[in-house]
Amino acid sequence: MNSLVLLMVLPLFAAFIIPVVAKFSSKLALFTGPVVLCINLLLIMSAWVKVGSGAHAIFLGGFLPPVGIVFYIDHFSLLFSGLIASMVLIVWPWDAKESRLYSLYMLLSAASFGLALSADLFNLYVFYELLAVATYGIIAKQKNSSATAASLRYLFISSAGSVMLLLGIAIIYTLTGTLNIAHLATMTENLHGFAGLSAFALIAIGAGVKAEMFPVNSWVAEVYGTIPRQLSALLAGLISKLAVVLIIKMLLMVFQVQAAFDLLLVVGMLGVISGEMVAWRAKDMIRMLSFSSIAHLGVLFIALSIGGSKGLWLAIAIMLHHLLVKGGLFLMADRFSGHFDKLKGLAHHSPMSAAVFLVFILSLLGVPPLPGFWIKMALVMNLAELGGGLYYLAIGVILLATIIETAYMFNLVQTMYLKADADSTPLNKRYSASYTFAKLFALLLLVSMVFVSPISKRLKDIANHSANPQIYIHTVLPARYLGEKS
Amino acid sequence: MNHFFTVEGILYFGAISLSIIGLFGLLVSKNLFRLLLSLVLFEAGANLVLVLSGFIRNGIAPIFLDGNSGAVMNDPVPQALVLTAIVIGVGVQALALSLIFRVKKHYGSMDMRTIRSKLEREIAENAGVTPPGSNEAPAPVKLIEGENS
Amino acid sequence: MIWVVTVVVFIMLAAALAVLFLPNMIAAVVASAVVSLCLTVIFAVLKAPDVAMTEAAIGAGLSSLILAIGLKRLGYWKTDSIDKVKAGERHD
Amino acid sequence: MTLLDHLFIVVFSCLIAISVVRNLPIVDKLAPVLYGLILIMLVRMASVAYGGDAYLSSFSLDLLGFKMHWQFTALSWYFAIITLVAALASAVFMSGDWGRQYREGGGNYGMLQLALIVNVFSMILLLGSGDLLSLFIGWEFVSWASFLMMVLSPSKLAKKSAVKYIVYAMTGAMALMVAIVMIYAVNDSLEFEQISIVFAQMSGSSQVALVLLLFVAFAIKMGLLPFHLWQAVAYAETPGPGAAFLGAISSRMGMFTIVLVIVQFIGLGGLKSVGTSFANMQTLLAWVAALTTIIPTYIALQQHDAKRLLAWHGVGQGGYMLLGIIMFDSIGSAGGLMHVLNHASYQAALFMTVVAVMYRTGTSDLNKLGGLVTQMPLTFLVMLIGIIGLAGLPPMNGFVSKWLVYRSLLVNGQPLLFVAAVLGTLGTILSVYKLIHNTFLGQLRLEHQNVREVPWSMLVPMLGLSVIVFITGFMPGLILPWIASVQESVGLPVIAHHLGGIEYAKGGLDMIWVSGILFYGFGVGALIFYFLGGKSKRVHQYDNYAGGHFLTSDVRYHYSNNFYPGLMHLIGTWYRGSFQWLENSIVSVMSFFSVFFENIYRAKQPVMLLLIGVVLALLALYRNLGVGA
Amino acid sequence: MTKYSALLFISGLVFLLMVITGLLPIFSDSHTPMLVGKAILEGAKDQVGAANVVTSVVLGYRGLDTLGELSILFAAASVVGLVLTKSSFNKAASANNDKHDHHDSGFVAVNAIDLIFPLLLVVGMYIITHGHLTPGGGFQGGVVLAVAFSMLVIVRPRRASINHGMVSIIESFAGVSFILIGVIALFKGQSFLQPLLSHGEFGSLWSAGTLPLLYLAVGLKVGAELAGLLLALNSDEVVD
Repeated sequence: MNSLVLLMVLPLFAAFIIPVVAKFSSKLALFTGPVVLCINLLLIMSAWVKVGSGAHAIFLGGFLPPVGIVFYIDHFSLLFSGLIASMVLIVWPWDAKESRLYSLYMLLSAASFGLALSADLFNLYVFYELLAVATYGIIAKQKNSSATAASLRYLFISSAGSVMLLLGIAIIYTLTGTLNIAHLATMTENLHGFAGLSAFALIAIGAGVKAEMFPVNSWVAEVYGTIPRQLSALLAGLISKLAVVLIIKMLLMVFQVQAAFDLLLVVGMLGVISGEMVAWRAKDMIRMLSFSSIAHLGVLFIALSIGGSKGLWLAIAIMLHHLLVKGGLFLMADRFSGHFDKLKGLAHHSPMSAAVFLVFILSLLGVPPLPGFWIKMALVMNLAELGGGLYYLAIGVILLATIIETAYMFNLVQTMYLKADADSTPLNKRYSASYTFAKLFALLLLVSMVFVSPISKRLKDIANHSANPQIYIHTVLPARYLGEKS
Repeated sequence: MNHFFTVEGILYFGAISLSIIGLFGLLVSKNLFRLLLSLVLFEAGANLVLVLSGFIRNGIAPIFLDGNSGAVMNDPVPQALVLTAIVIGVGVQALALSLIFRVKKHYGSMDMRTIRSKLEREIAENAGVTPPGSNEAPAPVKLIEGENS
Repeated sequence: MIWVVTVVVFIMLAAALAVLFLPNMIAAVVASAVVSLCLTVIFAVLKAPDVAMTEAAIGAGLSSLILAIGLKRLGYWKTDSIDKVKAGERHD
Repeated sequence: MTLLDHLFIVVFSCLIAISVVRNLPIVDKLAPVLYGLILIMLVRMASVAYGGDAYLSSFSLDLLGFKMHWQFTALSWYFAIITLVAALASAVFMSGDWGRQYREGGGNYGMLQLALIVNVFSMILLLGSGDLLSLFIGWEFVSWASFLMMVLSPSKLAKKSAVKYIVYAMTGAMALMVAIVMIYAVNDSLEFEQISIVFAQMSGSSQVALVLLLFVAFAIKMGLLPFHLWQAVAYAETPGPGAAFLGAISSRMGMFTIVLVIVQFIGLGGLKSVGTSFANMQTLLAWVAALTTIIPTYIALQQHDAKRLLAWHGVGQGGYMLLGIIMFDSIGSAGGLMHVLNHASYQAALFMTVVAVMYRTGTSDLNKLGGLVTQMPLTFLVMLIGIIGLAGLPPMNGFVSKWLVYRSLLVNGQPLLFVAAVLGTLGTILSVYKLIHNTFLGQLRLEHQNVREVPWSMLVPMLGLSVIVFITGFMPGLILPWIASVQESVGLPVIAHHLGGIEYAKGGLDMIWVSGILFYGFGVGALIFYFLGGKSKRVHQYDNYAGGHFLTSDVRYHYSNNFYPGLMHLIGTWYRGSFQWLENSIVSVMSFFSVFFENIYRAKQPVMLLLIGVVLALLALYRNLGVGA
Repeated sequence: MTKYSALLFISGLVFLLMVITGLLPIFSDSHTPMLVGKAILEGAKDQVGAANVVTSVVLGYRGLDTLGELSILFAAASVVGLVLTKSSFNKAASANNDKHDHHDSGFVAVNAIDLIFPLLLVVGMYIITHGHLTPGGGFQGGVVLAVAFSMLVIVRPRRASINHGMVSIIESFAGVSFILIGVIALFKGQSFLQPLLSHGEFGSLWSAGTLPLLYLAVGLKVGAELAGLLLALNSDEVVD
């Protein structure tokens, strides 16, 4: 089991040797990354079976917690690891000529694995920063210089967010004297005061920069507007979720209090409304998708604000759904960029792609029997069970957002099914691998529609298990800390 | 109040002020280079806060030397963390600087606002639409184009 | 001891403000190096010699070196004040 | 396996079958057969419409902790049989020549067939719903199925109106969702019975909210008053038989749910308990219904496109149905329910005649038609029967249901509503006259000299529907047992009926007598005419004069442009664009907020947003928690 | 306008941070709980065996953070290289063949650098190798090394003696060896980055097991990374 640390170490190793390998054979350097990711996938699968319904902790350096760094392995973290490996494989830069870019992708995946697995607050910060730096690099490396400018602007706000995150960590450390999340979970009463919750707010908003949280997501449109669509699929589909995973870990293990939930609820609602409103005015696909993505991350925060295992399973479901749908849409957008008017008649040029597009959109809107519907239904019902003004408001916001979303999405669909003008041929008609993957995503979506019940049951199990601080604490901490209350 | 005018009180004050000055710089500076300097200050302040979290009055440096076996040591963990944070900071700083070089070369300007509007225009051009907020932008897309009824 | 700390803190804050408001970029970079040096002193006072060394080497040394390279490359390597710099390259 | 399971299986197999063969020629033969098959399945379940027990599905689904099951009551059966007859008629109508022309015109015939069966499937699913969740799913299915049909037409306007429709439909669906959530939140159950239980427990304001939300949801589908803007254009732009089908039954699903949810489970007591004694929910709904009969009818009067005129009437007639059912007495609700069937029959027939005219002449513009009676006499006959039904005149079925509604309004002491309903009927008569006059009467246009009667594949469903219009008008007792079962199953007072009509303490109705007298009168008139000499002279259509001038064939003596100018002038200012204004103002408000948020996202200094976010979050926490030790 | 609203919110933040600070334990009772810190101070001698506890933490208890940090530096250096040079495949060795006319810095600078270069090297290596005993270690020493080498190039751009290929091989080698040292423990059935080898005599140069080796790797890595970074920043090959 200890070898699971290789999930994170192997990509790092690959990242370090790729520049040297590239001096001998650029082909070999190109293939190093995918090979490593495939090995990781195998590792994840075997670990998935081995972990079973339990959980496992890896004590790095052999130091027992809380003094050392711990990797916490359960199905939740393995699920994310699997997604990371697959997603990076999907968007691997096959046509890039730069070996250092491969390194950056490997660093990105290593950081992502670390974020998924680590159970140490500062370690999470380090991986968060590594993720950030790799992301800046990948964005900045795009051919157009506007990507560099977008990356720079992203860097400023994201670094400021990281400093907030660091301040939050400092406050938590000052209050408790530990960084291990399981250890923190045993002394929540220290942290549920104003200072502790402020630390949570700082962490949530700091990490929220990457998670496209409401007030700090102005980078989204700029960055997604300048980078290739596959990369947008990666950022919107996965990287944003990893920042959310950081927030989830803090929220579920340490900050299960109403004030924290309310905070997430409010930013979630604002994100939903603002995202949908702006997407409604968008006139090109990428901008529309960017803001729609913001809105859906908002829905995710609303789901998290339910708290406990219910909130977590909904959040996982939303993340997976959003990964498939938004990832798929961004991958599709590779072919259909540009002003909406240029998409006129697309359905006649390529009925298949229009159909795939439609499947994504319908699921996004929550049309039964697609998975999106069940998620929305479960979310709304859970919010209703909680009751209370803010939660009812959240229901209203989600449903209102659906209406707005219908309006703009179907304006686009309508355009696609219009008769084409004689001279308008959709852009980028060439075949692309990302389109194939988009079709695959759509297929997955349809398959999951059939298996909605078993999948949701599985997710609920995972969430029940992962959202339980007691399991977490007992897995991670040695016995002598268990009874200890600060 | 009696706690404030102590070493740690003063230092917390200094750390928060340093962060705030950095943040203020991030808010009001237009020049990219100065934004970078402000970011450095902001990070430095946070680092100081982190080190302070391990501070003990009358503690000694966490190094085992022959003479100090009995004394109380400062918490070594925050120091290690700050070590990491400082190095991360300098990496990001160098990265930002290299991006600034390229941005300067491309846009010929160091003004964040100029760059933002140029960037916005470029994005819009790439997408084939008019930039948001521009005067020549057509009226917003109607939600529903109803006809006369 | 407390007076030393107070003085250092205030020097640091003054230098930080100078970073923001000095029109000349070289001076700003120097001011930021001063901030780092003050931090080094503070870290030493806090009994964190490792951090102090790191701050001295990285904050005051390397970082300033990097910024200096930046100054050179960005064309700020001049002693003129803001008045003489062409419009379009205003510093603030 | 109950009969209901069989029905679902059959319908689903038909869906699969048609989707497989939809692009093959055989679909023309197969589709009517399949609808016939489904109809037979329904007939096998007919016992439910004669007082039998409701059918329950033997399977249920448990998804994410929500249980779903299905049931088929008299109410479901009643709506289902209407749906299937309409679908069968449309399928027969579109198979053969119409379909060929549609294909040649570039239409996607296979998709049209598919859309039809998808609509039927989703409606059966909705009608069979046994709890709130299956209701919601069926509801969404129906919305999207209608959208599928609307969007088939290649015209840009059709697509625009379809999008408009789907936005409205989503609004309705979301309102329904909120209502369901409100119900679910109380007892964590989605059974229908919960509605009444929860409603009784709720506070007054929640009751108002719940009823309003449910009403908004259903009213949008049915096109009741503030939400009527989407319907007419969308239906009118749907390809021929699709329009007939949708116009006949689709929006009546709103009626179904109103009966199912509001009438059955909230009930008169519930509605009356909400609001003040002066204006309770019943009054509100009644007035909405009354206004719905008037305003869309007068908008219809203004139309110069035959399909759109009919579609606007479809909106208006919905008002009668609601007006009847909201009275909650035996004759009123019977009238309202019966009007569903009646309206479906003549509306489908009328749409088909218009489509038939379009098939031959290529236009449905009332200003470009006229004098077709000689060329298409059977179509004319169908339209004649249809408009008599629509106008609510004896001996057609529209008369029966409207009579019941009027009667109920008078008996319940609602003279103002009665006047409103009569006003609506007046507008209907005026506009259907415009329809038949401009299409079939007057002068034949030169370009239509060679127009012939439509082929039998199109005539048969039209004639069949007109036979239904007549028979159910002549002998309403044929369907009144169904109505009675429906009333019984939803807990309304049951109407006493016989073959010719109803028995009612304050004056019954026997359509056999009414029709007999009517025909007797006609017979006497004819006899007198012939006995008095029977002088009539057959002249050519152009052999006419007006105002002492002989007219040549290129000058038209009957005018169609600007029909009823005086009336239009009189009433035009009352309704012009006022609801459109509402819609536009919603869009403007949205735009305002949209620009506002866009400007936030375009912040010059994003770090400022970070700072504001942090400060506000911390302040909120500070206020929330204080600085307790 | 921006300034005033910034001031407004900034003052709000100042207030809130002051309140938070006031709530910290250091202002109410004596000091922070320091749970982990105490445990480390008690166990560091036996578990890791380095006299400098901070080094124990950096390389032992929190070795993974250090690895992450190295990766960040590596990433930053890669990005700087990517952004500022044409292609890392064939341009690696030709960073100095500039079209621009590069002057040597003045006599004083050149000779001073020549003079202190060996000194800096020695100091750097000393700091690195004594990281586990005294303050300082791989990072600080690495920085000194990096500055030493890059000064050499910066003052004499035309006769630069640093080979980019060499730099990248050193950085790869150092990073890889850090990981390998960690992975060896894994192969021995222990945990990643577990300290190996005997602790040796406490307080002597050859103590603390693999820690000095790790610090050496860190030092080399940091030195190579930063040298590469400085050189890339200083090279004039900005291309679009």
